[in-house]
Amino acid sequence: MSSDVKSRPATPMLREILEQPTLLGGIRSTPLPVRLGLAVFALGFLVVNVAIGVLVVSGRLDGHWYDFRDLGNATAALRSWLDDRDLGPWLSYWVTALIGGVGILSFVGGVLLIGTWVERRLLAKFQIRRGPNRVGPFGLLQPLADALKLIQKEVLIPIGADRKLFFLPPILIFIPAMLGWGPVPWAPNMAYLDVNVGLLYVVAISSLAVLAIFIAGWSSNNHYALLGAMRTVAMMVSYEIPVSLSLLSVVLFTGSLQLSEIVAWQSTHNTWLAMILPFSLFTFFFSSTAEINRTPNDIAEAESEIVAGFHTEYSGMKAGLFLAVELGNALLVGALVSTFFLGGYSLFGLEEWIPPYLILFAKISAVYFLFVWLRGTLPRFRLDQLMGYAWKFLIPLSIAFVGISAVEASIFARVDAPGLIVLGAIGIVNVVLTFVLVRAWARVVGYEVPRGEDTRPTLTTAVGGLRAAQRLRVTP
Amino acid sequence: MESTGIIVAFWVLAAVTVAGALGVIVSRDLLHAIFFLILSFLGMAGLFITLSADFIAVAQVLIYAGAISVLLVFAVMLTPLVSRDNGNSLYVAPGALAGLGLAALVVFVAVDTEWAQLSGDALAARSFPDTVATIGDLLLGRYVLAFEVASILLLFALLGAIVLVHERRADAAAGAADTPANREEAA
Amino acid sequence: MSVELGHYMAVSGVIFGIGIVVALGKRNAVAVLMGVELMLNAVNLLLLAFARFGAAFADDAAALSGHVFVVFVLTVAAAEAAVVLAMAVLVYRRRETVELDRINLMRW
Amino acid sequence: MTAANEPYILNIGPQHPSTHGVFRLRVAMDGETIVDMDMIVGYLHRSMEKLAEERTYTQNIPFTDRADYLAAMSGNLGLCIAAERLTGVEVPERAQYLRVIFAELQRIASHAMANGTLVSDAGAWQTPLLYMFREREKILDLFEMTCGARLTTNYMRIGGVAFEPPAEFWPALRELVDELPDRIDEYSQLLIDNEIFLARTRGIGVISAEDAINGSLTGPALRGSGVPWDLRKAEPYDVYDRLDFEIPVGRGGDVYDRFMVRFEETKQSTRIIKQAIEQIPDGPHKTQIPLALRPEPGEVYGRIESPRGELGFYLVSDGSPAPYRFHIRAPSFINLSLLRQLAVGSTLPDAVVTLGSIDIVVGEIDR
Amino acid sequence: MPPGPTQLSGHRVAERLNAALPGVVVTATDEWVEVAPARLVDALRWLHDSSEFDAAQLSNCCAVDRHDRFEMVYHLQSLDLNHQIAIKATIADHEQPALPSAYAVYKGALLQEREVYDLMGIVFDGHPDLRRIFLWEGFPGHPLRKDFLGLGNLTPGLARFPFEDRDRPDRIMNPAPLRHDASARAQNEQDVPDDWRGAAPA
Repeated sequence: MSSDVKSRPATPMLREILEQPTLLGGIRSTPLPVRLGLAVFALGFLVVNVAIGVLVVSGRLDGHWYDFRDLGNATAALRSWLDDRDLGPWLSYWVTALIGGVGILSFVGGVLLIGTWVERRLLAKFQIRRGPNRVGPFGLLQPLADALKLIQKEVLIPIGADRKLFFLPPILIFIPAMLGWGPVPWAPNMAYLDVNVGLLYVVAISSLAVLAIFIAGWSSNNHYALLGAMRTVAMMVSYEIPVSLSLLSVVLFTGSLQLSEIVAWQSTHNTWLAMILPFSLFTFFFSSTAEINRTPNDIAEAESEIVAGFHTEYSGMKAGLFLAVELGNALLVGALVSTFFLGGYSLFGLEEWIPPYLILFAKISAVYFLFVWLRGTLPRFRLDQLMGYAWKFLIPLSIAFVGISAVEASIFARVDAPGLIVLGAIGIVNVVLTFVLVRAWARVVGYEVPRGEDTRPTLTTAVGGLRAAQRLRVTP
Repeated sequence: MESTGIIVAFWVLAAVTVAGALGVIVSRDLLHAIFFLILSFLGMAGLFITLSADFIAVAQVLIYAGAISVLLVFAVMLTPLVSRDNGNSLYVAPGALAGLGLAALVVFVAVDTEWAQLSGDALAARSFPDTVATIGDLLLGRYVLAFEVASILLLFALLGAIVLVHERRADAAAGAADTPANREEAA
Repeated sequence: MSVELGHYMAVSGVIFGIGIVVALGKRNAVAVLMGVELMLNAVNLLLLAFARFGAAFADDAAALSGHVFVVFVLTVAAAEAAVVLAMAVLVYRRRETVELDRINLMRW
Repeated sequence: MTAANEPYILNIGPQHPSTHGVFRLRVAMDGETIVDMDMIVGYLHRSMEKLAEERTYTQNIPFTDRADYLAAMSGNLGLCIAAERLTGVEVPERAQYLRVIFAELQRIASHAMANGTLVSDAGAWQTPLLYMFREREKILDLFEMTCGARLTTNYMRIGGVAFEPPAEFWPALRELVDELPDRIDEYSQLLIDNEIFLARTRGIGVISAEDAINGSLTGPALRGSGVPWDLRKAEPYDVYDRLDFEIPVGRGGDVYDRFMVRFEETKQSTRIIKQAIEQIPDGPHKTQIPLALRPEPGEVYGRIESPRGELGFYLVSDGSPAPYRFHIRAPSFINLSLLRQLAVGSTLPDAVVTLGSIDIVVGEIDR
Repeated sequence: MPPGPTQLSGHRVAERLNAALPGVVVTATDEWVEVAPARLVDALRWLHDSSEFDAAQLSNCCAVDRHDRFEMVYHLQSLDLNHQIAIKATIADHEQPALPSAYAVYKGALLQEREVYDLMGIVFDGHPDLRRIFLWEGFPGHPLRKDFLGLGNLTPGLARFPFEDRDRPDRIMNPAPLRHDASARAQNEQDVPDDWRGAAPA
């Protein structure tokens, strides 16, 4: 309170950031024994990692079942071992299917728990609050406590609800959210469901969530829920088109619908499709926020308008499942954005050294952070604005970019120059084209960016009524 | 098609498909009927997968379960509550007769005929390498004319749907049908 | 025991029959459309089954022609659904009903 | 989404995130469009005007805290101004400055709350609201320092204020006033030029100047429509005539203009507080008045510019220690006069934002 | 009693009003003008339209129960000219009070008149939506009336502040006798239950 105002940084936010406790300050304030213990731990951590690094560099791991960089190897080894035992082909199928399924479920479940905590903590940081910090260390057990509370709650069924259908949606909505993880490749051999129509599969699976949402809204016998459901259905149906169109450009370049192929293409060409197809990335990301009800497109559960949208009437663990799926979908979109546009598990050769699934996880986390950031910052669109944006803006431009990338892909396939140069040129052209086309189309549609000066209020010292108002309007 | 897995899968999926289709007949509420129909579609997609038609199966899910069912739901929601029953018309008896007769006929013929078909190891060996690429080649090669006609058909369907439900501003008193819904129709 | 072409044909036939019952026996225009969709699905199943089990096909292109047909059927089904549902909405708006028994505009 | 002949009734409230209290809107909808609207209030009705008839003028001051519970200081001030006019009690100069300081602090706090909730209604997930809460929190700390209460302050008295602020109040106030303009600029970066926010608020809920005047709108709702009307200038009470400040006036009368008027007013309030800190003289903070005020029989209509508009107190005295008639002209109640006209024909999200921009406080509506 | 700083003298308003609409003014004091209730809307419309008074806004309107009659008080204000006018209308019928609605001139009367109807029971003819607003339909009586709850002679009001001491004039602001029924009041002064009795009808 008594500190000197003049000597501090200009904006209050900067001031607050600078006044945060730093790591160095934290170390200084810890007692010496603890500090020594931490140092020993850090040293040990370093030594172990160097040892692992040496192991990896020497190539002793390559291809063995204990190659921790690709858990797919281990499963393959298990399968061949089972096949050798001649127990019938179905056994190895079932065992690997179970391993994969359990792996995905446990991963998603664990990440959901952590993700809730991360989202709440991050939002709290954005909002100068503390966030959950009571249950467990740093409040880490808060999601578990929440889940326990939700499970204990009474099962409420609203009067007049369609009882048979009312129980279905929380389960139905969970299925696509889990199935969507199937084709995501975590490492070269580590994809549970590496079908050759993976991209189409993802789009198809995500379109199934509409029905669960609609059933939820319709069976609740609640007007808010029905309104939310209709909003969701309208949005999802319109935003599926830009999603498909933006992914079409990806397919045109990579020449495959298989997700592992798409990642492999990016890896072999040492590029990210995000650099080549910036508009497709934006379209996919934005449309995905609309499809999974994240800010700024969370109109389906706009709490200030329709309370909680389609899951207004759900309570207890059923509501918990809806919330979990909402979060899980954000993570899934993160995985898909990383796979399609950010090079998936590859990171310019680094995936040889670091386990690729960690790279993918880092990318998912980055996209997820972006989601949380948006949620902490932006207001919400209106339904008609969003629909108009999809139909008047995203779809025509996406079609234009599909054409553009078709031309570019065929040029890329025919030109006999180093791939990186051609792709770089294409990337530059596309960035420029994105800017130009977006501007031009905005002008065609008739959208003008509001200028700040027109929006400021006039300042006056004279009071008056209607006549003064007219005077002010004439000479602002 | 002799492994246990595929046999189980076939019978389960066939049961789901037929049960869904029967549900369409018996359910009282039109929306329940639509949900049964979706179940049937999904079972059908599963049957497609057992036939190694991965692309078609995914397209089935995308188009039928994802798009057409949503259209149906929209159409039902745009009409009022009173017309949401799934009642039978006068033609139900002749319809049932014709349907059952045809089904019985087809089942009888299908089971009783000796088809010139692959089976056993020959069938297992005869797998499609890359359905997507081949279908793409065929669509833009051998069947390009049909492809173009289909796209024109889609375009006209789009335009037709828009023209049909388009309201002139004067008619649209108090926004009798709001624009997003109309757009859905067009989609 | 194995699954053969006949099994798929039988399923297809049953679904087709149910589709006929729905299409003929339902009052609501939307329900009738659902019956038609069921019949189209049955046909798709048949086409794919023949594509899979057909012994006479020499090459992939010939075998996958069945798949291409299904693609066309899907296209037509989608177009049909869009137009028919638009018509249903329009008819409702004009005549306050979607029950086909009561829509007798073209009786004679 | 249903047919036009089927009314789709939506009950917004009494418990709803965007009604800011127990306030209920019964809305008939067609798809997303509102075709009819009915406002149902009274869940918080405590019949203050009746209760006040059995209490002395000073005893009635706590009621004004509980009427507009987001601007308790302004409520206190309004009643004191009216009662002083009725009884002819003089207010010491220092007390007048203190009143101005506290009323303006309350204005900042109230506007911060109003704008924060408005942006929340527009869909920002509470971030702006919590940022605004930070400023409000500091102001409430100042209140607590001075009178021990944060929300229902009961601070002003007929003939002055209840307590002299403590010594640590002044440096804290100075720091707050120094920092506030910076903070307001920072929020403006986040909100004012945010394209989504502009798209959600520009051209929405437009009130023309004619309608605003005829519909008895006052405060930011009136000024947002372009009418430069502020009782602090028009009918200066306390020491407002000695302070230099400006009235922000909106351009189009839409939600955004009301939002911006409030934003600008917080800046002007810091200006006023700065001047008041400079000018405040020493002296008593209160005139000693007897326990029982027996005003001459008569009536008075005293009014001030509260954060929500013209807060008037119509007092009728029959010579007894209690008012014969005690009427509160509640601005947020009367500002709702045009709500139906604004909401019908707009979409649900627009109506929610419009309601938020009118800035209701249910305690004041229901009294 | 000093009128508000910007309040116009009632006499001046009454003079002009009477010149334009003869017979509309009943009485006028320095503070207010009382108009004939039947012609209230005419008077308000004239004030609203006249360029001299330009009463563009209905700032406040409320009713006062005077035991045997109701007084309706309208505070009009001109924003351009920055002045205030107080208009009153007396409703003689205490059982079935009715008054023409000001909504035709001022839209701002919509909710205020509903409030008066709810709490005072005055029916406004021509009001578009006259329903109770704070209390539910069917609530017995109108609580702001002085005879609400029907306690006979007992009416609300605070005749004497409990700590008030007649012997110590410094604790009383204004020891002057009350306007209403001073003799009756003086008798009851020391009687504790009657402390809470309000003013009797004049």
